[in-house]
Amino acid sequence: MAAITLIEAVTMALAHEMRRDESVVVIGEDVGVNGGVFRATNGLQKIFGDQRVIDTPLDETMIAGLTVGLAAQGMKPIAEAQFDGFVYPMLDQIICHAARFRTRTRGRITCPLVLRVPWGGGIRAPEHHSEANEAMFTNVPGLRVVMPSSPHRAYGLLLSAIRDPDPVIYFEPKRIYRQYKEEVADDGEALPLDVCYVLRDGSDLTLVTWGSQVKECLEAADKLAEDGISAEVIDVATLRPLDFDTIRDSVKKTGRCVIVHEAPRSGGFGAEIAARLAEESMYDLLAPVERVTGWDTHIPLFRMEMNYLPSVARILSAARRTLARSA
Amino acid sequence: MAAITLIEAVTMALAHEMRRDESVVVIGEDVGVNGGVFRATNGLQKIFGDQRVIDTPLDETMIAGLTVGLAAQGMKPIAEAQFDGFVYPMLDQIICHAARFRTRTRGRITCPLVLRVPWGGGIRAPEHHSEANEAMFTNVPGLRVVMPSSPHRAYGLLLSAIRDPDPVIYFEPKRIYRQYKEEVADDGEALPLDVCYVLRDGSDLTLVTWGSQVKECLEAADKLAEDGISAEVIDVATLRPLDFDTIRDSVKKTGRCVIVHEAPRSGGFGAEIAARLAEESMYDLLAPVERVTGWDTHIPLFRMEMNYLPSVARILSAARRTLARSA
Amino acid sequence: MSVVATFSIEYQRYLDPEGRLVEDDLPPFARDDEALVELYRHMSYTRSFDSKAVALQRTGKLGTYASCLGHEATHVGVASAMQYDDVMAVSYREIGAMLHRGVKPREILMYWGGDERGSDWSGPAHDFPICVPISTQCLHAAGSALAFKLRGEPRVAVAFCGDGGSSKADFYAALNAAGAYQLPLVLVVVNNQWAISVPRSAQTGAQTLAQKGIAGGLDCVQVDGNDLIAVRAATEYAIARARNGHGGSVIEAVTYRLSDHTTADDARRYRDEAEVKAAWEQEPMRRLRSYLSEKGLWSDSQEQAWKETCAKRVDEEVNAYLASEAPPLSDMFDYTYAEPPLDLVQQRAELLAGSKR
Amino acid sequence: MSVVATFSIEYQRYLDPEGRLVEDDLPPFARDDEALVELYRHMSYTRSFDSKAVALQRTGKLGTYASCLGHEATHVGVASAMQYDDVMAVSYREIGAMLHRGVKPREILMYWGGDERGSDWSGPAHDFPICVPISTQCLHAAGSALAFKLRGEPRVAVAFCGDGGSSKADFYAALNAAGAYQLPLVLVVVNNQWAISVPRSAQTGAQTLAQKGIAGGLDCVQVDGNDLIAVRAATEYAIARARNGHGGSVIEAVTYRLSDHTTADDARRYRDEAEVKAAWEQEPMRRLRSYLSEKGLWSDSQEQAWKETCAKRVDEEVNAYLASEAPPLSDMFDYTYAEPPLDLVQQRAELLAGSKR
Ligand SMILES: Cc1ncc(C[n+]2csc(CCOP(=O)(O)OP(=O)(O)O)c2C)c(N)n1
Ligand SMILES: Cc1ncc(C[n+]2csc(CCOP(=O)(O)OP(=O)(O)O)c2C)c(N)n1
Ligand SMILES: [Mg+2]
Ligand SMILES: [Mg+2]
Repeated sequence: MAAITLIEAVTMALAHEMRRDESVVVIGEDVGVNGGVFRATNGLQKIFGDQRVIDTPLDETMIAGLTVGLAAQGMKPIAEAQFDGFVYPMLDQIICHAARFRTRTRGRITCPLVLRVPWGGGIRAPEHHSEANEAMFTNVPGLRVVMPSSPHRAYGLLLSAIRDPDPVIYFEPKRIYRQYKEEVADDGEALPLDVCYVLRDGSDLTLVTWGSQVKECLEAADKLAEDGISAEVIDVATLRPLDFDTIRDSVKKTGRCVIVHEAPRSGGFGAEIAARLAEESMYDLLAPVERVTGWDTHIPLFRMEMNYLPSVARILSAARRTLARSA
Repeated sequence: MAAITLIEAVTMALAHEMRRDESVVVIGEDVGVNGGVFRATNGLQKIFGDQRVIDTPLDETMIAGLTVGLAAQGMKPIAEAQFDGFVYPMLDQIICHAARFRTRTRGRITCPLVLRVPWGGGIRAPEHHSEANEAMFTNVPGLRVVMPSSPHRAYGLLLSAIRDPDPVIYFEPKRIYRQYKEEVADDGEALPLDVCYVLRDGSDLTLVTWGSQVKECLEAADKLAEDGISAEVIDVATLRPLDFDTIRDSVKKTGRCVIVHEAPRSGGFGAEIAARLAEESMYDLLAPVERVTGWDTHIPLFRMEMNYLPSVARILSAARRTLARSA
Repeated sequence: MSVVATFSIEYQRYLDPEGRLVEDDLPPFARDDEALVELYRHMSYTRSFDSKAVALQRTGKLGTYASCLGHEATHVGVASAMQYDDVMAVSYREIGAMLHRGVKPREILMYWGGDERGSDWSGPAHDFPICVPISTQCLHAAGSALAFKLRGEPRVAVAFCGDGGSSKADFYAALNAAGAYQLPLVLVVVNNQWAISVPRSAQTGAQTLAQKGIAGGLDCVQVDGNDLIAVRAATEYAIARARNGHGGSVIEAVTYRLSDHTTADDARRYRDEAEVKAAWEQEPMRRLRSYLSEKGLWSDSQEQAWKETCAKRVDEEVNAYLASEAPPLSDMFDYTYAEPPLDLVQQRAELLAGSKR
Repeated sequence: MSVVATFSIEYQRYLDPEGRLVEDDLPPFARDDEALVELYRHMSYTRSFDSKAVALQRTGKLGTYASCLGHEATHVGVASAMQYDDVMAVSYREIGAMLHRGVKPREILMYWGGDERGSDWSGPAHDFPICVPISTQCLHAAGSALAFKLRGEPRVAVAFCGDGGSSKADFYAALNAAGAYQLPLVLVVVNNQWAISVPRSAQTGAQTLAQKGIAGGLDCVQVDGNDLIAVRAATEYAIARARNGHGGSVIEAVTYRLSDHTTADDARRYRDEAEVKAAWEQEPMRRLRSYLSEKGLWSDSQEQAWKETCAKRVDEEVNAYLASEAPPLSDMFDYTYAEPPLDLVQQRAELLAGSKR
């Protein structure tokens, strides 16, 4: 068992499923010889050939539509959007068709595809390469929206996503693609979708987040612990459908919640979690909910991007504000 | 001053601005001779000619991109998406460009366009003609997202949208296009964007909604009044940027809030309002927030659609549930 | 300065509007008298059904419906050139093609009657359902064709789109994919001259819609879409070519939308009655009937009898449609995912409880 | 069966790789010696700047950068055929064209250095900024051309996209719009053989990229993109045609991406060194220099002196770039809308307060 990065875990999961199930194909721009611009599909074409790892012409509408067609005819396509910012031309096919074929045909035609989307900021990339646009998908019925935050979860959740009979949008937080290594066994053990992962138990405060902000939240929790404050950290992992039970249980215990995400605040997915708290946890809350998010602006070019992204400092001040409030 | 329907108010506002400002052009599928499939642009081509009222080839990507180009070069284009369900191919140009040119160029190039989108269900239309997809836009910085709910507001808000120096997504609730008439003066008086409209004062409960559900909420308020319950009804009108102050003030007074919208619940824009309440109104809330929304499924074909849409009955039971809860 | 590439677009027609043969090399299928009569019967059945569907809408028994009046030769010509295992991807108008593939009229009515169960049909399970977002089905067909190619299956995917649809991103993407991957894909552009109120001339500056295929290196042809023999022949050729690994084609079938766009449209707002009248002279039923009569393969009494048969069959189907019970409310939840997640289970319970109150 | 449309694609070249004239009918601009030398100087300046930018990235002083090595003839040829009032819409690679339009190197560096202020540039205020989402700029140019047409302005819009970009929905949409509305639009497809790792051959089944214009009824031509004279001549022709109301064109400029895709790419992963070496034989600087030298218009010492001038100018620009102060944090909020709405005002205050702590 080797220690691998998150992106290596993605590659490992792809290879595992391609071996296991020959209907699995990988499709996207530069996924072949080049192994993807991030190397997520590195080496796969060598092993599985160009009939399983398929470069496409440069058109995201085409990638999405071909993928829908492949899935509808019994293949298990895993499409790659090269970057978050290039996913928009795919939305029509994903929303109107991938997410709907099952209900439209009462199950006659289904669309078991995975769309992998390298996601988020913090890597000093050019414009359109740093978007946190998960909210484009979280209001769409029929989709699963998944985001791992560790090599282990990247592997296990991607296996599940591929095996899932419905379309899954699989966001990969590129800022932590290579941030650290972790031992991950290539044992084909899938991790459950549709559940939140409690990464750290705590009793004073709940930090709820996903993707690359998981690391900032864990760091913030460490800092809080130095002051004797015990923060629970929850990785949402599947945004749609949301496992609110885990969050509710945590807040029942802690009475305080800070939600952290990269996307702009207004209309971001953090709102859904805060909304559920307002609906179902009001009597448990000892202080108002806080959101620490990207500002309601576009993520700026990289000279300023770190001033845009949530940071440990901003999480800490929100946490302290929350802790200072009384019910 | 004639009594006119909501869609006639749209037409009147379009004509008014086209007379006032010759850079205003209308562009879309079937907007010309046919006057739009809903007749929103009825007669405009006759008055203003085919250089001001422009039919397009059938490609929404094209319509969006042309519109962005027109706006960037000093025109004031008003594009029509024929139906809500056909707006997805426009998202790329809207999100990547319309919403960003100002910030990208530090104000050198701007994009003052309006995208009119006939919106929502309840008219027994075919598939893809009944979507409530405002959440595709409400997490996008740089956009305004506006939805009128009466002939008077349709006229005044559309004038403002056209005059606004930034891109505006203008959703038109087609279910109430012709639901009733109202006297509207063609006086060029714009109504403010970025503010909520309080349509009915109340003290026991706040109903927050937008679009065609405004009517259901007002009816529910009438019903509640029969029982001596005083419901305040707020039409959000501009979803982004949100005027939360008006909602907060109302809830400060009433202590109870039911949010009503057609879109699926999870990740819908109602979540943002509930989230703001959880952040800023916790100490004012006497009962948990409730959302009455479309289910987390696609809106079904019309044989079942009325079971999908919120109804006066569902609003009433949420209101009563809320009223029965104690702080 | 040198010329590096040249292209030409052919126009194919066998029967003129009067039903006279204008080409000698009749394709084999058209030399099989019984088969040709059978195709005529299909066209006639399509028209029977179509006019009934319009009537149902007029009396409030159907939702908005898109008539296929005038498209019978194109629909039957294409569908009859396909094998069962091939995949068909339609827009909303290819009623004749769907019927030919075995979809039941009651199912088509259910769909337009606002009931998803209509798409869980008796036609081939692998065919795509009616597709409303214009031309998106072209990419489903391209993806299907890619699946066939990857699996080495000798199958072909056929997609229809309109003249309007030939402007759409997804159409170009499909033809580009077909060329890039050498896919067994046939794109049939049903040029019926109108996209709602937008005439063909406003849709593009291209002289023909067939030539759009040149952009992807495909085989391109324009056919008289009112001539069953031409449509079927061109489709047979394109399908054989595709099945044999020689790649994709664009077939432009030139026809005319004799009806309003849908029952929600009034075409008199934007087009001349004279144009429609002229188009009736070109319509596909009459010319094939003349040809068959001339050859002694079809008589007035056969026509009469067949029309009655059609009417009876259609009536049976309509009755079955009208008798269909509303689907259970739970259907709304139960096909969103393979297994409804917790939230949907709760919402389903909420709706069912509310509806019982 | 009759032929209803025919098309052909011409290939244009004046200078062969050795700088020998292969056509006699030299266009007027190329007979103006001083002007031709000036164009060469522009190309040379472009290359100077480009190599410096790559070096800056290598030393961590610039973000990812997309080199235009080998594209100088195409960039300068197109840009120099434009008038100031025309509108240019670039992708990210047309550095040579931007410089020719008056954008300062320091501004280009600012952009790639992660600073939006680089796009508030000294070039024409109406030109479009660098555009990352592939080919979306083609539609901005088409929309601009539509604005010119509606306002009756004698202006032309010119968009660049790549061979990869010619597969994109927006490219087809732009050419379709150009044909449908007869727009003053010139689409320049810079076919540099690669779209990151995807070779031209995998991008489409079309023999030429120029022929894609046939899908929209446009004028189409393929030119040697390494031949300044051919590019400029073809662009002049297309622009004049557009300006005179005769509609749009597609120009495929065949060249080669001599660099990696960007500084974040390593092209050795996917392409042969031999291919790159062969492409160097075709590159645009050498052939124009040979031609000018041969005609006695350019000498080694002039070359030397000009290179030094370029280096000095570029250094000044680099210094100005490196000396630029960070933009105020409030900039992030102040250009989102014309007036920041309340929420943004609050968030701006929050950030500014936090950054002071
Ligand atoms: C993406 C999209 N945009 C708009 C529409 C609305 N619409 C339905 S049919 C139609 C015209 C289609 O014309 P054409 O492609 O020629 O097909 P026809 O109806 O003539 O068969 C339009 C604009 C749609 N269904 N999908
Ligand atoms: C919509 C979109 N998808 C993907 C990308 C990522 N990407 C950047 S450049 C590039 C290849 C472009 O190739 P080509 O059009 O030939 O232009 P070149 O880089 O060769 O100049 C890709 C895939 C992008 N910028 N935009
Ligand atoms: Mg048509
Ligand atoms: Mg290229």
